[in-house]
Amino acid sequence: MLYREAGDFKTSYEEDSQTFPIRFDRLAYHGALVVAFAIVPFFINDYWANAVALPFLIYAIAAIGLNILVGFCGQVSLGTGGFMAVGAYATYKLMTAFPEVNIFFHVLIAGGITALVGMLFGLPSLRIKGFYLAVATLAAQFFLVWLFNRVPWFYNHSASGQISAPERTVIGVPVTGPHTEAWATYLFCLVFLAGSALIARNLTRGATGRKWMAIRDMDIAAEIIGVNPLRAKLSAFAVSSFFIGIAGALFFSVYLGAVEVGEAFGINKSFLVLFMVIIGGLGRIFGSLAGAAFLVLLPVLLKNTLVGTLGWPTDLAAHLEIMIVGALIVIFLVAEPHGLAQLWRITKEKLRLWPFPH
Amino acid sequence: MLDAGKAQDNLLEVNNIEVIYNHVILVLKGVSLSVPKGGITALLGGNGAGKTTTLKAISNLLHSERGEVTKGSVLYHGKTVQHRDPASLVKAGVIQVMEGRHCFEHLTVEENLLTGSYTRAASRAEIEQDLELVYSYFPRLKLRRKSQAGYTSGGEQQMIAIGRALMSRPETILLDEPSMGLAPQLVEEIFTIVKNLNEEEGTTFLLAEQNTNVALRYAHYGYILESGRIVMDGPAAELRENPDVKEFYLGMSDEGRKSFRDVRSYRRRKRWLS
Amino acid sequence: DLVFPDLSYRTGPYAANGIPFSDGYQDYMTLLNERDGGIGGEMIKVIECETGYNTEKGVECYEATKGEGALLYQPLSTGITYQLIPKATADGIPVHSMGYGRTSAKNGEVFHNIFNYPANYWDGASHAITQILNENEGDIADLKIALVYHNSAYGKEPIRTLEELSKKHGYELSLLPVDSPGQEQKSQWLQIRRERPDYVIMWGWGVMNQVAIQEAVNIRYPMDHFIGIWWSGSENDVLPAGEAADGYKALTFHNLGSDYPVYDDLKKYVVDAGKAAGAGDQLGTALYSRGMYAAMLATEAARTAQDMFDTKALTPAQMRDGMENLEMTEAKMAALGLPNFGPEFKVTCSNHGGDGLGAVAQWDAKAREWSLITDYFPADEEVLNPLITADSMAFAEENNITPGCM
Amino acid sequence: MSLAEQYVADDVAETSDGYVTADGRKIGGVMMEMRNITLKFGGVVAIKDISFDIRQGEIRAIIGPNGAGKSSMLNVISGFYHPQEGEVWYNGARRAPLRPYQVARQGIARTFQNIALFEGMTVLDNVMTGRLNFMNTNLLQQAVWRGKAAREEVHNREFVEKIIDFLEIQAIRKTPVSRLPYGLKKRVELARALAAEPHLLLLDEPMAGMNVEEKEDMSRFILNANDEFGTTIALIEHDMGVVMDLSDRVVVMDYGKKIGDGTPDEVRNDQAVIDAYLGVAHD
Amino acid sequence: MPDQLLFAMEVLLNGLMAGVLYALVALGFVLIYKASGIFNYAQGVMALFAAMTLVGIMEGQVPFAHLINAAFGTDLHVFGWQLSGLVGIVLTALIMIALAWAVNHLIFRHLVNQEPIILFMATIGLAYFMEGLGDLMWGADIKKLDVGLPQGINGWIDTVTFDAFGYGFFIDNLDIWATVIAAVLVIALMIFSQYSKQGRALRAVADDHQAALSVGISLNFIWVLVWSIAGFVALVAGIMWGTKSGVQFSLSLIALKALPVLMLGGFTSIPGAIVGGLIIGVGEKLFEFAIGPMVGGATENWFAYVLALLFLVFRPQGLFGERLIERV
Ligand SMILES: Nc1ncnc2c1ncn2[C@@H]1O[C@H](COP(=O)(O)OP(=O)(O)OP(=O)(O)O)[C@@H](O)[C@H]1O
Ligand SMILES: Nc1ncnc2c1ncn2[C@@H]1O[C@H](COP(=O)(O)OP(=O)(O)OP(=O)(O)O)[C@@H](O)[C@H]1O
Ligand SMILES: [Mg+2]
Ligand SMILES: [Mg+2]
Repeated sequence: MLYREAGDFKTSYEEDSQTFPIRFDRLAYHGALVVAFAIVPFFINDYWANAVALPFLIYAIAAIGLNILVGFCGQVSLGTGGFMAVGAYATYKLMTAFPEVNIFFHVLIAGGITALVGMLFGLPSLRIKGFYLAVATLAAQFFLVWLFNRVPWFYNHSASGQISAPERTVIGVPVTGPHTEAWATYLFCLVFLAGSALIARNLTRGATGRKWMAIRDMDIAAEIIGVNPLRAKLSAFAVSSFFIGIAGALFFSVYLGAVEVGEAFGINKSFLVLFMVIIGGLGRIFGSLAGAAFLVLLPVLLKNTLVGTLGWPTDLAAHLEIMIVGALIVIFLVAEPHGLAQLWRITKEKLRLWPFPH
Repeated sequence: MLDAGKAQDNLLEVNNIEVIYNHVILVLKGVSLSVPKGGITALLGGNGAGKTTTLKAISNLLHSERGEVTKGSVLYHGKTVQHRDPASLVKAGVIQVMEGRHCFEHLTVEENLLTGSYTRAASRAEIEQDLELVYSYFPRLKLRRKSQAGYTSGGEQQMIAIGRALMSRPETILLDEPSMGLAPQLVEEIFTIVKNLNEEEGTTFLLAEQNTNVALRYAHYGYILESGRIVMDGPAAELRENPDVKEFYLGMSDEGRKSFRDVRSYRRRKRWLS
Repeated sequence: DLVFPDLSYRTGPYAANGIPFSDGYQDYMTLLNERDGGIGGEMIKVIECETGYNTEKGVECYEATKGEGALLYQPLSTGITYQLIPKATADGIPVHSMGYGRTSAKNGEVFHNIFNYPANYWDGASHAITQILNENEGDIADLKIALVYHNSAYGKEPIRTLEELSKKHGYELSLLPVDSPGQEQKSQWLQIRRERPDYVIMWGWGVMNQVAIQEAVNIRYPMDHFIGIWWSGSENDVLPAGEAADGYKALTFHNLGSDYPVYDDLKKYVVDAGKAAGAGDQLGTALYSRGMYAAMLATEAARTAQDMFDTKALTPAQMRDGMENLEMTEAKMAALGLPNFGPEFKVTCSNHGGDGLGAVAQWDAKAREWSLITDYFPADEEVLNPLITADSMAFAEENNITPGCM
Repeated sequence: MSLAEQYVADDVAETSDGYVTADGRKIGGVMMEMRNITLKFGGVVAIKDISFDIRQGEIRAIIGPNGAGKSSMLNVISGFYHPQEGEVWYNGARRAPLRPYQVARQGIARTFQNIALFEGMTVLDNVMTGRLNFMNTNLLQQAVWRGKAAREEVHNREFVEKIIDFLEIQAIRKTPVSRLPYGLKKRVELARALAAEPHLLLLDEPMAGMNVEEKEDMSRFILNANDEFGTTIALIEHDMGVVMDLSDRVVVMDYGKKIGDGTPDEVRNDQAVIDAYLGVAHD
Repeated sequence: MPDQLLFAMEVLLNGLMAGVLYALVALGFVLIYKASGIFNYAQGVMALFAAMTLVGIMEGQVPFAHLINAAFGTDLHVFGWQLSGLVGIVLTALIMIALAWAVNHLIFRHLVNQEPIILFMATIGLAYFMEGLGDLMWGADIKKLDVGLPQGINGWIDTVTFDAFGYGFFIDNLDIWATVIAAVLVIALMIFSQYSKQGRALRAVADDHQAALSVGISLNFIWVLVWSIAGFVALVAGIMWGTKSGVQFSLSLIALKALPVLMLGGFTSIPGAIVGGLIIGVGEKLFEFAIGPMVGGATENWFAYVLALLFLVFRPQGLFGERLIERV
């Protein structure tokens, strides 16, 4: 028995509904937290921070957000890029308008603003369902991008329409702008990820989460047993957009430092985050992390192997890379349609039975 | 367990199969049964005993539920069928009526019935004729023939599912809970249809049924399944007389039928195996 | 080794443009290695990194290569350039955004590490107007000029300049944005057909160029009144329209064609030796030449730095100084096998953008080649300089930079 | 005051008239009354001018052949269908056309003919959804979790555990419902409905697909719910044994029309009912 | 102003033609959705792949030349033949059928009965794969596609309208051809899906994979069939768009143009694709013509979506789509 669950008995309901009911998991989780917060910052360098860690952390936040909408509430959205843009432009405006306020709050407020915009675009979800809704959210995507590109107020009338993040500090340490240290940006994003994951987990294990899931699984039945579909769907849009807005804010201010809306928050971003959510596992917070890790790490890994180790021409490698990513997506889905998180779960179930089959 | 003497005219044979869902959930733990040609065989058992799973294992619909037959074999006409896809099995004459209705929601009632004749190379007139036959069994369907199946009542959908299977003129029908949700007189009618088809056209039936009472009245032979194992089998008439069957499946005690109001005392049920 | 990363894109929507540029860039460096044994005896190492024109991959490439001792970045993408401006500045590595990127980076007092010589977008806009002025004996007050542009930061660059110039010269400017990628331009071209502007200027990239030229042909717009920026002036853009594209004009800041001694060497030492970066079929195309020119400027800057510091191996800081003190003369270029290839210019601390000289090339569809129809002429500095100062100072203020030479 | 308590208070006033059943239970006044309901779908008339009432504390059965309009009637009661004509009276007041979730908040819970469980959730979560109307911490409190939200969760969980014990589904608490066999799903659905502490419980063929023993279990649960929680129950069922044994009064529908209404004994001997539905007289 | 009116009419006509081109792409989506409930994200990439293959075959390019040369140090490029458009189209169609077969056997056969979003995801994986494959096979450069379709202003219409109104309308010959071809395709497909027994089977499969299997409909057969047809439709779309703008990566993005069309017409309706296409084409062109200048132009990308969105609010299943069945 590698993996023990037997012998873990709960004596209270509180204990029973905790996030990691199994002791082994709980230890692993705490271990991961310690490593992430207390060990990684000492070893992280620019390359790991900018090429891997930051994109992973930020995409994970966005994926958690989208997962709430798609995975928990069943409303497929392709407007993620647009909502991230809202977060980015909101922080930009806030950063330049209120330079004295701590960037931490700017990011949070940007999330709040995105939540409002998200709710607005969530209104049609009351009538429109399934893929129709997915395509309809593209309207948000294209419209928002167009808007930020078109209205000079959003980019403070700069000549090219790009926005770039000025330097801001948190307790004296710069987290945006050119003079940041890898560990500082990493920790800043990590805090947001940890917070997002915790909030998402809390929301989804309680009444709100059940409302969302009820709507997802069968919206009519949910309404008949007493779920107000309007409120449930809009709250999902709001919470989801809140996280996505935060991700957009960090993406712009901490990670890239300068963005052009069409390029950074285009439709590809919407798809990318959706892939993360599905590959990771719909309706699993852990899945969002796994999905983000998978889609951020895999290309880097492939590139480094194909070009760095095997010395292939970069274009061949790039073509192969995208083929391999595509093929892996398919292979994973065929192996386990419910994503990496489910794959992990089944592995655990098997481990639990090990060495006896069944 | 099996009556060896009958083995040669068995149309369908299930040998000691084991079924696992999702690679981890073991549901059937070695089920064997045989269905003689031209017979009506009943598969009985409580909720979750594995009746549906057994039928799906035979018709190869398990794949689409991420289930797998890991052991044993299923023979139809003496040939294994595990590697054939469900469609080719239908062509070979085995059709399953799925539990829980499964109509094509967006198709009209009539279109639903017509899909049943998909595999047949029959003429238009023949199909027309069969359609009329089904309508004569279920006049209710004729009334609703142009409405979308998704909007018909539960019982109507059940009729559609059965009618659809009849439209393919199969050699063997696997019926999963045909009586579910049907009005009492219709239940009798359905079983009468089963009996007629069996007697007049020689259609073979394997039916999973909760309504043990009716099932045992019409079936020739019965198997009782519990927790993924066959716990008892025998000619239907014998099963009907078995005291355990009587008590647990027919709801009869020595004093005759009990009232549902009288069973309120808590009582642990005896199981053959658990 | 002297390390020159090449952030190329051979995949994605702009691959067709990225491939020849990167080939030219790398082949020239290979040539120096093969023929001369590097620069001043120090071998060149090119690290190619695929960005797919994607900013995030650009960042990844930057981070992956900067540790290898990268001396200079040439990202060939305005988006990635914007990304790298603060990062590279902080890391002290120079960026050369040749004919693209942030125009006001010309002000080296604010953008210490960014160079955009020999010409920038605003120069280009001014060149186009000057060309039109020249074609109309200096009077364009009654003309209608339309700008068809890629609806992105890149495409919007010339607008302010063109507006300023319209105030000065009195022409009427109409703006026709085309959304990325630019496959559908019916509306824009129907409008052009209706309003018959006297000139159309184009600021496109990728598929947009081909479609625009095709649509111009379709509505029978006079091709010699259609002027593209240098990024809209490659063979890729005109070839699909065939014969009918004849007469299309594009700006350029270097000469075109393969009629230079250096091409013989490239053939001999690189392509025929099987050392070409690509398939070796791009020699002499406009973008290949531009890539090669970029490599030439980079290596000459490195040479300048070697001379300045009297060392063979260079640090990024030394490279930066080399860039800032680069002087291109005709003699130098002739010696490199590129006589008459580019304008003469000199970089200074306060001017990272060269002299902003440009020329106009015209497409000859029969001969399938570009040829310069003008000499190099300057941009309207009178109009541009205030704009550049304003934009760079705004940046300086936002980022707490005190302008000045290092 | 919880919703349930509120409604109990309202109801008490109504129990002026009523009757006493054969086994001595006291049935109260009219709780729900359908007056001249007509429901059409395009050309199909699913319900034609039907009136009947349901009294406080009784078990009221609705029977009829397939497609008679029984489920549609339940849908009208739970606000999912809105009849073209007729009125619904509840607790002595005429009910305006409400959205289904508003109806649910008035204390009406139900199960469905084609099981409508939330397949992606565990049994426990499914049953907990029944308690949603008792959980009213806001989003922020839930995001923080510690404190009010956690207390509320535990509090409701205790109630749900009682229901789980009551229906004997402890063993499958953490199983995703998609893995359950048909019969157990029906039981979970009942648990979900009971968790809402309804006043009026609507059951649409709760015993379809069960064998006799399971039907006995189910009967026991229904009777106990009626007894212990005082829940009024409207029940659709095709098993005449069950209907006759459990119900206090029976409405019979055929082709959308009401063809009979009365005690089980009256109904089973009614020739119209025998012709339309029962086929043969049931003992 | 009669001038404005004339312009508006010209814009309208061109909008109609553009709409037909969108509809061509949308048609491929509809077919696959109709037959399996799969929202095929790869449709755009399929068009690109088909067009690339067509050019490659016509010009006699060696597939995977770059890879082979890199691996073995060879210098292969072309076989040295030039094929006519027709032969090329036939060969490419065969390749698309092979692709359909592979897609079914390697992917969708294993995903029967899964939720739509998972199937959708699989098509995204497929899109990635094919994008890489196409580039690897034929190279990422821009290719000129010429199967002999005429292009450019239609002189006849120009003269006729000029004589009538004093203003010659611009109609592109290529668009006229596209319209004719699209009309033929749509009629053929409508007949196929409405009047053949396969048509009914398609819809059955989309409703319930398992039940379809249980009545003996072979999902393999149906899916290979529709993916083949969708592949062919993609080829047609690829030819049209490729002729217009050269065959290159951006061709795969035309899928985005088709989505609002799909929404408006309904995911399951073949005539819907055409009608939706026309409405979107006309709508976005007229909007750009009338309102665009006031808001700064480039509205086409979002306008189509917003139009479709507003429309859906009133009719959630699109114009001709199948109604969502809402029952308990
Ligand atoms: N798709 C599935 N995934 C996992 N487990 C399943 C799946 N389908 C069925 N099972 C399990 O298999 C067992 C047998 O189920 P099955 O549906 O065959 O029972 P049954 O005898 O038909 O019951 P019922 O009379 O309720 O229909 C059950 O315990 C069920 O939990
Ligand atoms: N939403 C709807 N649209 C169209 N017709 C409907 C709709 N709902 C129900 N019907 C029709 O109304 C009639 C009554 O349906 P209902 O579901 O109420 O029957 P039922 O009495 O519950 O039958 P069963 O015992 O078979 O479940 C049926 O003929 C059905 O087809
Ligand atoms: Mg079953
Ligand atoms: Mg019903």
